[in-house]
Amino acid sequence: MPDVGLNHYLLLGVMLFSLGAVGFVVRRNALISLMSIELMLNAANLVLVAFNRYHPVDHTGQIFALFVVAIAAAEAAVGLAIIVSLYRLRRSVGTDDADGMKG
Amino acid sequence: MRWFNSVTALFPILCVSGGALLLMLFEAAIGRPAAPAPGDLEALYRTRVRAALRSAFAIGVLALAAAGSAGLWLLARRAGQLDPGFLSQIVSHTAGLGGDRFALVVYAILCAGGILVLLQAGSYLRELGIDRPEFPLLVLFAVLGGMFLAAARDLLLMFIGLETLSLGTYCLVAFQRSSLKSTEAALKYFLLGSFAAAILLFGMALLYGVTGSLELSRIGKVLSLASPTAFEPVAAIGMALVVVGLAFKVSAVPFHMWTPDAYEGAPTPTTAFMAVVVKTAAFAIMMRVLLVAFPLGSPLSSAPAGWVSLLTGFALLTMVLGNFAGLMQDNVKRLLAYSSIAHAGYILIGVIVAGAVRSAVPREAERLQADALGAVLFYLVAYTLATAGAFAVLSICARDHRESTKVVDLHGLAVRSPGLAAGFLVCVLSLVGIPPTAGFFGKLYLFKLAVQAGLWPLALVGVLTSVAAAYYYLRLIVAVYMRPAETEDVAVPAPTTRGRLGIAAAALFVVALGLLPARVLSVATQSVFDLLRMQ
Amino acid sequence: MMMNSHGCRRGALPRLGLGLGLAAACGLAWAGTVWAAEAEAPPAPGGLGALAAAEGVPVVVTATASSSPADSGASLVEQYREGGGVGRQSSRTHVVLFWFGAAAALLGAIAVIVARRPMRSALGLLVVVLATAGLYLLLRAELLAALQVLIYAGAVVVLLVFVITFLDQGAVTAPGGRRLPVRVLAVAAIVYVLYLAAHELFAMGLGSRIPPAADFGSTASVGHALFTTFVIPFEAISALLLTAIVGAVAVAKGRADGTPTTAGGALSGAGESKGTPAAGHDEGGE
Amino acid sequence: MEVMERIVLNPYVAWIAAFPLLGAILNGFLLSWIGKLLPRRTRENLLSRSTVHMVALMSVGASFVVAALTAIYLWKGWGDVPPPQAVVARLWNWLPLADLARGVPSLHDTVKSAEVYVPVNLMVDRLSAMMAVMVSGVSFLIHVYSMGYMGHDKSYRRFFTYLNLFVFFMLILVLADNLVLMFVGWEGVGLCSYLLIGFWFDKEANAHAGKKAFIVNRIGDFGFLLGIFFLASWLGTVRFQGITLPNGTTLDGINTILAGGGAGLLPARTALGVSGAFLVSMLLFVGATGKSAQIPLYVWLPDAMAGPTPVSALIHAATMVTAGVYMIARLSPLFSLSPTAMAVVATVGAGTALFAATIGLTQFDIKKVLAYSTISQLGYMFLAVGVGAFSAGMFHLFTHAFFKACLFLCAGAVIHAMHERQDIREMGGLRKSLPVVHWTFLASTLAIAGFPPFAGFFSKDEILWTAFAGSAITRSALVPSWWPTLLWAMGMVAAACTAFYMFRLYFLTFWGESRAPEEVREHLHPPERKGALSFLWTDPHTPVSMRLVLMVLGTFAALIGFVGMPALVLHGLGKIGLHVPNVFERWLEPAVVAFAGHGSTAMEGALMFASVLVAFAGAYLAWTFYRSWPPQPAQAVIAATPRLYKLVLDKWRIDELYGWIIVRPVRLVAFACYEFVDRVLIDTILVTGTAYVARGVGGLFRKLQGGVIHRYAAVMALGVAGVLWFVAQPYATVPLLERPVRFLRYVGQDPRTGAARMALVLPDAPYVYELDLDSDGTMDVDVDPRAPVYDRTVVHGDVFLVCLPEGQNILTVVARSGFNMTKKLVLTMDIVGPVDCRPWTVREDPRFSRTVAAEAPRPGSGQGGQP
Repeated sequence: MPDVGLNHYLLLGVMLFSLGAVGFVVRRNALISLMSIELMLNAANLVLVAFNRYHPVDHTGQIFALFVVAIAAAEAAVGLAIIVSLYRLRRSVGTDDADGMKG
Repeated sequence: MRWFNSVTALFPILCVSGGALLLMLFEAAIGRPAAPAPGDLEALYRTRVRAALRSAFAIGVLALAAAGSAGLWLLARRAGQLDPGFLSQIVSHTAGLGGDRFALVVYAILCAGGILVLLQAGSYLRELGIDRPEFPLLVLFAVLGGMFLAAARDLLLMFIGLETLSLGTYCLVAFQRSSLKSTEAALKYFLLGSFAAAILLFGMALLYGVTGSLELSRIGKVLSLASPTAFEPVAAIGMALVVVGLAFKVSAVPFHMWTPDAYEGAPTPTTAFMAVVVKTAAFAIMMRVLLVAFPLGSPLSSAPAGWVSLLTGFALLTMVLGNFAGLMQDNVKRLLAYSSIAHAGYILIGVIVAGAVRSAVPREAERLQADALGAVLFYLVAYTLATAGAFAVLSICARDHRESTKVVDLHGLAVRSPGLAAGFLVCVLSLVGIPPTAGFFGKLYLFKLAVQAGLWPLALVGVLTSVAAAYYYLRLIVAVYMRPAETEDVAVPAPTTRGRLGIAAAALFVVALGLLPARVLSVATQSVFDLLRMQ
Repeated sequence: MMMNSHGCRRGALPRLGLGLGLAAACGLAWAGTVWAAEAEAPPAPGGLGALAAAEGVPVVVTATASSSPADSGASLVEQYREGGGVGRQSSRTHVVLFWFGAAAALLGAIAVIVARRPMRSALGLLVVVLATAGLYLLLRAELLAALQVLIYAGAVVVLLVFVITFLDQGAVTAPGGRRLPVRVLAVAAIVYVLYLAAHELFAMGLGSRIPPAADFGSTASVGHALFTTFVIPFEAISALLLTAIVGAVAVAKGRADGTPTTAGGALSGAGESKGTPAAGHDEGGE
Repeated sequence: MEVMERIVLNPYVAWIAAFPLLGAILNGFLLSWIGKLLPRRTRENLLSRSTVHMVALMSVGASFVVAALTAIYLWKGWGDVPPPQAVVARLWNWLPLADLARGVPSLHDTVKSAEVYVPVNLMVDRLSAMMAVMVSGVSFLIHVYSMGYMGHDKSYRRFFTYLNLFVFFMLILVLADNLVLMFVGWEGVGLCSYLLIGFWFDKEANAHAGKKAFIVNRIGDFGFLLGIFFLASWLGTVRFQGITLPNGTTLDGINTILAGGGAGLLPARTALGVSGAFLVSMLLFVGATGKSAQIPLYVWLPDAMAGPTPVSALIHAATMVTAGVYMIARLSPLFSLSPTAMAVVATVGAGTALFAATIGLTQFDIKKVLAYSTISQLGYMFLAVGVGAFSAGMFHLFTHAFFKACLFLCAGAVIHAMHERQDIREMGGLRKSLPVVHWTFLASTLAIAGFPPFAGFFSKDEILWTAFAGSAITRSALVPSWWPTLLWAMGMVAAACTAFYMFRLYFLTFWGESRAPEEVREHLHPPERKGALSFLWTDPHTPVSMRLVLMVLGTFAALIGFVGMPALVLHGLGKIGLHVPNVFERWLEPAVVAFAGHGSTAMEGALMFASVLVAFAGAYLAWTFYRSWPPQPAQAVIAATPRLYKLVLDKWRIDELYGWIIVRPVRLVAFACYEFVDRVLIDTILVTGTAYVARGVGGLFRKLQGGVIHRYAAVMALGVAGVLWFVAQPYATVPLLERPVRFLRYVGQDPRTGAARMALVLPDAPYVYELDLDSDGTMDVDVDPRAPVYDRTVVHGDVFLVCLPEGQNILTVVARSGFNMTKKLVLTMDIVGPVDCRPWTVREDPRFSRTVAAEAPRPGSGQGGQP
């Protein structure tokens, strides 16, 4: 059984990140876009923690990840508030419908 | 004593955060008054007085913070002309925050921007019926985020600051929640902004992985070590992702797409806030990150694929697109959005020059860098004043639940309200770059430095596109001064004292900076040394 | 790719992914806890590598060739031999758990982006969150793993689910759409990015050259760091949370400023965006 | 330096510029602010029209008085004080341009010293004194005139505010002691002119014209700014004149440096292949063409006639448009350094003079004719400064200001009387109803056409003479010796055209029968005659303020030329005992480079005669063509006087001949010039075309901005991908062969076998390695049992110890990337020189600019053999 090392974690992080980005670009539901972003933040966190295991002299990476978790929660709250507000006005969370301004 | 010094150095930040908390507590304690009944003038009066007091309090807090920054700046200079570490030494060793003079200057710009936004917000919010207590509060919080950003010495605090600023701004954009436009703009800004933030974060994670540290100076040291690192490609990718995240915030092409929509949809004072505070803070941190973490001579700055060439591409695209796309707009907010994109392009020139300086003598190189970054700071000041002033006029023109942001709405403003028109004229002239306004010197210095650093293509494109830009700014002047009002029922704006004050201050400072740019420029240049010598 | 599967039973993959992922994530969380309790055997102390890492220099070649050749060469080798193996040999448990967690996370992520119902996406996100928490345990980040479960799974996902139900978002939104070329291009670009990044990342080395301290990642040590070194960011983030709270209230609180009211249930189907042909099909498949 | 010691520092000259600014501020807002604090009656008094024009007039008048006094001071001194070379007001240190200054230490270090600043200094030397007196004087007259002309306009206050502001900026332009401050004035007058062109903003055309003026000027400014940058970076200063401060510091100036032998500071050859002097001169000249309406940037001036007529008179005839000429005269030492640049200036000037004159032949709008004549006269001025006759150019500028202002103001009076009609085909016969206007117009026409002894005669004649004799430009190798003659010929033809079209204008407007529409004509009755000169005060069609101004200007137009009489005339006067100097030339002598021409007095006399002849011929032709309307000889005359018939018929034949041979082609050319060059080429292609391209590009960007979030996200993603590709691509393309070499280290000889021991550090990122140490084609794992090769892969930071056998110097490394994402790459390294125990030298890799590679010295070439 091959070893598992830092690079495996990193690769997983990159894949999760890319999946999130793909989801963000492809999906047209604001909620799912939001979740894709959460996915990307999670991927970044995984990379941070993996790197911290690689530089174990302090806990910088883990703590950064900790903060990111909090920030992601805050971001989700604000994002959901905006989505709810939009839904109230238009009864839709489809992002394609939000094209009132252009040019 | 040490405690005292720490508090002293943190004064501007403490002032703004304390002010925000007080305001919040006060609002929470007082509770929300019932909406005044239609005929109840007394209640209406009370609501308005409260709104005015709120806004005055927030303005006072920001003014105090700005004054504190100025005082600290003088203190720091007295402590040692060029001692970069003065303030950072007296701040405790805890991670992240450094109150060097560069940060102090940015604090002052941010506070000034916040003040100008609050000054113009009063009548706008009232006319649109959204005068809720959260507005000044969110402005304070967002400015606080910007201040963190300006002072951040590591990636963690930078990210927190950026998110505080962004979250505050998203909510300010969505503030007019009964308006579909406002909410849509907020959704766009939020989703794309969070996307950019995620990209930024991933870049930070990679940088952390390569260097094992979040501290900017440490990253810079590790990356400049003589021995090549296998991580160099990874570091380059991390750097690129960080640059992308910041480019989004300063709305550089091709990450500018949100700008026109968000600017158009947002309530006008918020638009001003985005143009002024967000951009300034983003540029401040961009300068710090790029020049501290990837300093002159590090392989990621001036290598073929370093940030200098990356930003050069951005700047060229940004100047061209920002200036040309503005030609077709008939919504003034959109037009100013493109203007803000274009100005981001000009400001990028300064950052690029600071990274592309070539000189055999280190001291000489540092001096040129300081000149370049000083010019950027000066440009930011000039831009802040002029843009806030221009938006203030738009804010004040809002009437009866309707904002007036079409070019047509400005027709005949010179007749309806000569004072406003004159203020608008001065601000727009500064944006065009006509002497003797501050904008002229901003451009003069940036282009001159570009020529000096041998980056004449940038200067050439800059000068040529600013000629093109003159055309669309001119449309604004034509609308204000050379067209009669389309319809008779256009209401004559009756600016509040606060609004008047804001415009007058912006216009006066724009002219004053044009007549006496030396002092401000010298302050900016001196402050930048702190950044360049950041350890 | 997922776009080609129009007309097939599109629900199958996400459902399968969800199921497997959930199982994997739970298993991982359990096994990870057990494993983390045992902890890795402390590896041999590092030589030059440790020094280099302590310096924050990831690359360990620091000796210059200009110093006495024979000696430095020999010592160099010795040092590498000593420090080199650390972190490379991972226990079999670690390996198994990693693949388990990775699979779960990937499946969950795929579920997030292909599921047509936001609710399923949310479940997918939950899987990712749990799996990531398990991986954190493998990486000896105990506190973070716990908080990940608490905050992410317990707050964010729950909030999402709450909003989804609140907004009546059972409705379907299909991926893809009219402007497929642009998106395909964008996806291709992102996949290219993935390729590039993975390409650069993969050979970055297999593990740390210096051993983590015994209490690495423990709640106590992380907490200590949080309240000493990182106290300013810790204070700063409270401002961020306050901003978010105030802002969310300002944006989402009931309509006090004369919003044109919309009839409550009149537009119940309005959540569907651009009803796609597959929509009805999926409903039937439920 | 001796020259510098005669500069007097005294801030009072700042008042020359400050008075108009004060007037603008008072009228602009201060008075209305104060008014708000006053009771209603007082307020109305305060804000009445008379206050407005009193403020405006007094401010400009005061400025004129100060300027005139200063000029006298410069001429005669003050009491016992000898006249200084210049009076300088040092106001404040303005903007630091430290690093622009050569050899000046860091801005940061010397932030307090004056040298690093561009100062706000106003300098009155003879050149600028002349301009200041002229500007403030003419402006004052035009202010007076505007009282009548704009008397009924609803925006009276706004008009005078702009006018005062304009005068302020013009004076800044004129008095600036450095290029940057001059640029401020330069932009400022542009701005004011733009505001004034669009003054009556209810007309669409006005706004358009204003816009055009603005944009075209911006194009010129671009050259001007670049010129400033270059000049400043080479000479280290932007001041015109050196100055010695009271503390003894001497500051350099451009002219001082160049006159003091500092021409070597300008590079003889720049990157563009031309000399520095030429480059800078040309860039500055681009600015001048924009401001002074020369080919190809003249297009804005005719359109600018849309503004009120006093504005046209002030800005587009007398003051602002001459800024380019002034600037070149100001920097005459610089321009003198490059004969080629001078030749370009002169040629463009002559070309413009001729070109605009031909267009003038065909215009029917009274102001358009004058506009083209302005362009043409400006061309003369550039011709003069181009051939090195700076003083002649300035002289023409000076006289032109008076007669052209007079012409425009007359045109204004005519338009006023014609109820805002400007087409000369509708005029005619106005000499009876507008006698004052008629006489002053005639005087100015004679002046511009070059009839002796009117002002224009002296100045234009001097220009033509200097063009003919102009040796300055033939110093350039590129300019043939006959070039000055050609320029002179162009000037002569233009002079003929000028005389023709000006008299055409004069005859069509003032002679013949009135062709005005009925409703206008009934107002146009001649004034009552109560005495010989009673029309001077009884003219009902022109307000008295306008009449007065016209008379003053008409007198000047007739007489001002005597201050600069040509040498020939002076010589003649000397013969009869009147020793009069050429006042003008002597006045400017210390300020500009003197003209270095050659030619005899006889030649001068001949040329003068020729030019007079040409003027008369043009006027005569105009007389035959246009004295009546329609411009054909009346049949009645022919029938009634058969004796004259033949003569008239002959004249007719000449006319027809002329018509066929000259007029047609000329009209054709003029038409082509106007229609094609002006309207099609410049208006359509340059101006509209640019706008179209800009709009097209803008529209494209708009399309991209479709409003859909996901498209934005897609663009962002593409951007990210592009950025990453950009960043990663250099690493991907660095050949593998070169990269691992960076990590090869020679670590000494194997003590047992004597073989070379190599430490291989193969940390390069995306690859794993296998080694073939003995080059037998199979991948070895252990060549030396002591080499710690772990599990067959080598990764980041790992070290190989390789002992190569004697004579063995080839090492094959197979690099595989993870996940087999790239193909296998075979790396063959030549590691020559293991036997030699010297440490490897370190080579700088230019691509990464740091110490990256180790290279072995090659002890013997025999080592490099094949395995």
